[in-house]
Amino acid sequence: MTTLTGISSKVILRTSGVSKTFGKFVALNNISAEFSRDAITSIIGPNGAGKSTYFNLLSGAFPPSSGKVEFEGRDVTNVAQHEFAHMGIAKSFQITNVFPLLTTRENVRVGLQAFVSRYEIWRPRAKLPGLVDKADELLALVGLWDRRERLAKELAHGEQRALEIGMALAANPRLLLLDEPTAGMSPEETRVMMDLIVKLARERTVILVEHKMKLVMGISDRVLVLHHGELLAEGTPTEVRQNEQVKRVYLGQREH
Amino acid sequence: MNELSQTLTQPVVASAAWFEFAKRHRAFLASTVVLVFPLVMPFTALAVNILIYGLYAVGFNLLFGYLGLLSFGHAALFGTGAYLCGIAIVHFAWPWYAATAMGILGGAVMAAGIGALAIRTRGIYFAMVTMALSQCVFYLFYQAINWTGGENGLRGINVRTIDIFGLQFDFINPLTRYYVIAAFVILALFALSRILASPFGAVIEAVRENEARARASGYNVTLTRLITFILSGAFCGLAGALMALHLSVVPIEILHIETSGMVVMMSLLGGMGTFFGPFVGAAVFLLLENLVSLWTVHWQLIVGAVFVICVLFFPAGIWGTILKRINP
Amino acid sequence: MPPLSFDLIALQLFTGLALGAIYVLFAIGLSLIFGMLTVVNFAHGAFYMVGAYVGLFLLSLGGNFWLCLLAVPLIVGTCGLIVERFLIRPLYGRGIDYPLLLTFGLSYVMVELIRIAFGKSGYPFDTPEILQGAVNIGVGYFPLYRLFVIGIAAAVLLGLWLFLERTSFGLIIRAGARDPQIVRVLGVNLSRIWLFVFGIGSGIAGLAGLLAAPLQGVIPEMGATILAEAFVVTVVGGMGSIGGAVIAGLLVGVVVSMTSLFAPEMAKVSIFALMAIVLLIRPQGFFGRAGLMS
Amino acid sequence: MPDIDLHVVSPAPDGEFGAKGAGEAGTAAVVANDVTTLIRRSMSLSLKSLYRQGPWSRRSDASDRSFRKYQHHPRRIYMAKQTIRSNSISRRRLLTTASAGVVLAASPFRINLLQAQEATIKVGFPVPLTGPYGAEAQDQVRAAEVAIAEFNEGGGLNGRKAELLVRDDKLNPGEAATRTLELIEKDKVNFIVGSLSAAVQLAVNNITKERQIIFNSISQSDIINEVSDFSKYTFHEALNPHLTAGAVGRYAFPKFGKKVAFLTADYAYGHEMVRGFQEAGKAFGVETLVDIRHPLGTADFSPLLPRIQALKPDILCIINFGRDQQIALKQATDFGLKKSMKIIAPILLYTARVAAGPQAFAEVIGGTSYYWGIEDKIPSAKAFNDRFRKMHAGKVPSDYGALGYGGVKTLLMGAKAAGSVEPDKVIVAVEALKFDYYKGPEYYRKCDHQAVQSVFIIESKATPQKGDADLYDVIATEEPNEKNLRTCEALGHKS
Repeated sequence: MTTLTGISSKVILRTSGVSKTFGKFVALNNISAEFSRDAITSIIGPNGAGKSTYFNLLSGAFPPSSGKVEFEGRDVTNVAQHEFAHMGIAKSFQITNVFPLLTTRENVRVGLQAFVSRYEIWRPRAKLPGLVDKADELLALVGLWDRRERLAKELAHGEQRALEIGMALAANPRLLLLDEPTAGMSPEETRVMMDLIVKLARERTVILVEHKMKLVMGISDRVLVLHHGELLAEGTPTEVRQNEQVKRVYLGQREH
Repeated sequence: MNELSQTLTQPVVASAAWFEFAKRHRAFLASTVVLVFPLVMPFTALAVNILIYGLYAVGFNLLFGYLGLLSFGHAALFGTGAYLCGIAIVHFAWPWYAATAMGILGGAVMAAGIGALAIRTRGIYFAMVTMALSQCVFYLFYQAINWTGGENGLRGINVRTIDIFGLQFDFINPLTRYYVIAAFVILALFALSRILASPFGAVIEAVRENEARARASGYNVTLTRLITFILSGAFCGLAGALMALHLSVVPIEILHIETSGMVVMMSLLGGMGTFFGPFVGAAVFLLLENLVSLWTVHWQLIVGAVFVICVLFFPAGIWGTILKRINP
Repeated sequence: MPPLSFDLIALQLFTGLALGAIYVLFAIGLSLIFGMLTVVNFAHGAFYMVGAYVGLFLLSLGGNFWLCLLAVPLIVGTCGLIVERFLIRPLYGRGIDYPLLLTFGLSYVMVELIRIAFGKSGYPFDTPEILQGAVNIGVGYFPLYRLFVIGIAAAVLLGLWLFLERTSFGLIIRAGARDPQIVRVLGVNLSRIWLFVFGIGSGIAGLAGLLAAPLQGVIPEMGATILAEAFVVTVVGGMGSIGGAVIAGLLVGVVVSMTSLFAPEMAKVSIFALMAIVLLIRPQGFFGRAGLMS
Repeated sequence: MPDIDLHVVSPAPDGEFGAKGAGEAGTAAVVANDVTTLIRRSMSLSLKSLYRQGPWSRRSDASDRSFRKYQHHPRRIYMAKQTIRSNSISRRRLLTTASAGVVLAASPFRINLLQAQEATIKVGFPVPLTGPYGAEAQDQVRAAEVAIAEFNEGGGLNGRKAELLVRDDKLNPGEAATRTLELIEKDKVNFIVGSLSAAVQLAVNNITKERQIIFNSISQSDIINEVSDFSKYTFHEALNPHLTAGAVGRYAFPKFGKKVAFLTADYAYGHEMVRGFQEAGKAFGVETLVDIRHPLGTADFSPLLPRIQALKPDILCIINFGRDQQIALKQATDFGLKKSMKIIAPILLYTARVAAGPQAFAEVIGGTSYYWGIEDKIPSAKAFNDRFRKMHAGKVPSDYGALGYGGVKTLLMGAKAAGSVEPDKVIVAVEALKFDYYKGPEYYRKCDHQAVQSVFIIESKATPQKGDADLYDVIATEEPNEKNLRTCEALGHKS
């Protein structure tokens, strides 16, 4: 249960000593971190740093090998993935993940429906009140309203990423987890996406995994740097930028 | 230019409108087809078989076509429905309607059992596990000779007359038998139509389309699969019960692996994931088998070849291909 | 119950191994094809049956059994090549269900073609003269031919192992089974490898059919039973794992044999019960990779 | 349409439309049924013409003596056309019925009219043409054709000829049930003869007894005699397991020893056979060492054989059928079991022995209902064999084939004796028959309609001398005797 102290607490998400191993390979080693409410926190690091593994632990795709994940004071370490949406955590995937053969609107509508009706088999879904309107509202927010009748697979790449965020928003989440939301986007698309993320962060907490460091420095409140499965540095963008270790392993590498 | 494009699009629009109309009233159209169907079939018992196997394939299609899970053990659900209906009549002298309900329940419960064990596995493994479990079910019923008649099959499911709201129908009369069974099939189709249009129907689609996304959206994928499997079991159970009433016997072959394979063939032949595809598939399969077997004992060659051609060139199935033509 | 002596159980164990040897030969092709092509080959039983009939045909032409041991795998393997090239290849990339369904239909066609060519009822298949009779293996008398089957299976396995371990072609196959993408990235022409693997798999199935023929006679339906059982073997061993197929094949043989001793009427269901249990405890089988099918 | 009480209409065995119950109350219903039939006919004519008694329907007229011609393709098509033409009669009749439907339906004249047009006596013949017993089934068809031809040459039933409608039951009771429904509901057959498995015959029987059509089963089962499945419309021309196993046991136990091991297929047929052996064995003090039950369709018996070897029985009784039997005998031979014990089987099949070769079957003793070699001693068998050879290119009939002859022959002769195809009359006539058509004297016991007949004990030859068909030696004959059957009381009949 979410406790009152949990909700009012400044920390929305906390990992305590989480590790993840795949066979003999240690993907993440003993990471403890706290994420503040109503802020944008970015997790960065070079390829193979363990960003995606960490993201998957945060979003409940799989449990850690050891350690604990807490959301609003509640231990969510072993909570099933589908419960996350109902707790108020939504995510977008690194690789585009939509329902390809459904219309754009239906994609979002299905996302909304999860909080209204999941197992009713008799009532026509068209009679669920307000879902279509709400879906259109969200589509307008992410800039896809005029594409609402299209099949999701027909959308451009950037549009699909936007649709994914729209679907994540359908959960009306207090915490939004985004895994490389601008991967594969053109500079123009990237800019639009970044504006959207900033807009969304006004009303909720956003945790962002990003490969391109420059991109997030401007918008993030805090930055976590991972390297070889370890937490290398943590702090405000300025602090991180000045961190010697970060410069060496991350920025140095990028300048290759 | 404008005119040209208009004349070009006109028929498409028209057929699309017709298609929309047909889609909206598919339950009604289906009923009409079902009504005249026995009149164009070579013999009524075959028409009844097509209806029943069609319903069986519809149940299977709910899982395979709509949810995307390939089961090779659906005979267990079909057979359980048939046996429980038969046992209720033969050993407990239940009225036919109660026995039919028992068949539906039996199919659903068996699906819950098999599903609870198999649903954790995926893809090919799911096909294999369902096959293995249905083999276990086969031996279970095979060994329970006192209840099922074992190898000899269950006999004596003799329903002479059927009472519906005070009206008496002679169930021995082939046409009456057809229409009574058709009524059940139509009801089942209506129910399926409702399920597909329901919120849960949307969840089924979502899970088929993208499991990970559905999970992230807050849907319990495992539970969705299990419920769909149970619903599929209920449809197959009804089909089984109707088969028991129709033939008045339940042969052990109903639980055989071939009965599982047959429904896969029917669904694919007709078009998986389409509403009427399974019926088209069942009709084509059984008609082909019956027609060809009148002329040659090597009917399996023809049926197998048609199936191979279908897989190679018409993966959408007969009905699926027709739908694509009408509504590209 | 009969008196349970050590000898009886030992003999039973040996019988199980001989039974398992056929399973192993059959399942190894199935597993190879699945691991490499992700094709669940429902026509594998048909290739097995064709192997027996080709042997029968060659014998009727005046060939001898030893010649058949060489010729049958080659002929059946060639059939396999043709099937892969013209029927299965168009289906790659269409999802795992389609090759499965195609081979399912194909098995109908192959069985029926054999029925047309050779008739519906079966034929006897005599054990080669010098392999007839039984020998004392210390715990009792055991048919010589069954020992021979165990020997051939071991030889085939050894040959296959050497091929996979010691040749560059084998290396590619092993790598491909582990991760097709890497092999493709390395610029290897995978479609040729796939063709070849399918040929090898079907060839070994044909050999298994030939070896089974003197044990069981030859009928068109002979592939259907073993197919279902071999699926159990591959699933228990882990789809795509060759070592798994070997161990699971022998295990299934022994389980059937032992069930036959204590509760013969349960012999068939024991196979499927074994599979259900293994999968519930370890869904990927003994040596399967977890999440292979995800 | 109000007040159409459909349940009045039930297909009567005679004539196309329900003569039964077509009284005043049922008139409207009868008309409705006629009209529906008319619509059906006109709409499905093209499909039906394909179906209409395809090549499997073989009418055996005296004028059509060369039966082999039917197997040629052009001939088949010709046959189909011919039958369609004969159906145009019924189409014309339908038009008449439609135009004057009400008048006709209301008058008793209608029934007479229909009866006057009665065509042939139709015998439905569902047998498993496809599947593992296709060879036996085809032989059954050949033998049945002999019976039909003889009947037609003998003038039929007051000039009414018989015809055989063969259907493939695929050895599947469900398919058999469907085909039986087709034969009854569409083809309006008068009798049904057939089946080649216990399960199939029980399924067919369940349908025929509901619809009061006479069914003569030509494959083995004990259950069909029992009161639960039996009805007066049920006849059983084949032997039953109790009788067969008993006869073999009575021959073998005194000769080879009292310690018996059974290797049995685990289904009703197997269990019934074991029971038959054990009942017969009581008189000889036979001891059952073990009864090993193997699943049906076992491909490898080797796991079972060491155990049997260890028990050292005098007799190993292998009770299974078809391919199971072939493999079991083959593997028992390979394991050297024949050296230390005598192998017996309740039934040795002609076709199975042909398929398995002489080696596996060598010196095995078993029973049979018919073996062509009895023609040396039994004149009726000689006559039947000769006729069969003449019609089928010198082939000899197999055991199950001969049953096809017997099954059809008895019903047709019963109809002839009754002077009618009316089921109740035919039943009485067949019950009264004492006949010797092909294997010596026979009759049907009244209480369960089981054919009381002789059982031949045969031994498989290690090396055939007189050609391909020379498979067995007939070493004993158990004469027909009701005492060898289970009593009527034991079967649940009231005496």
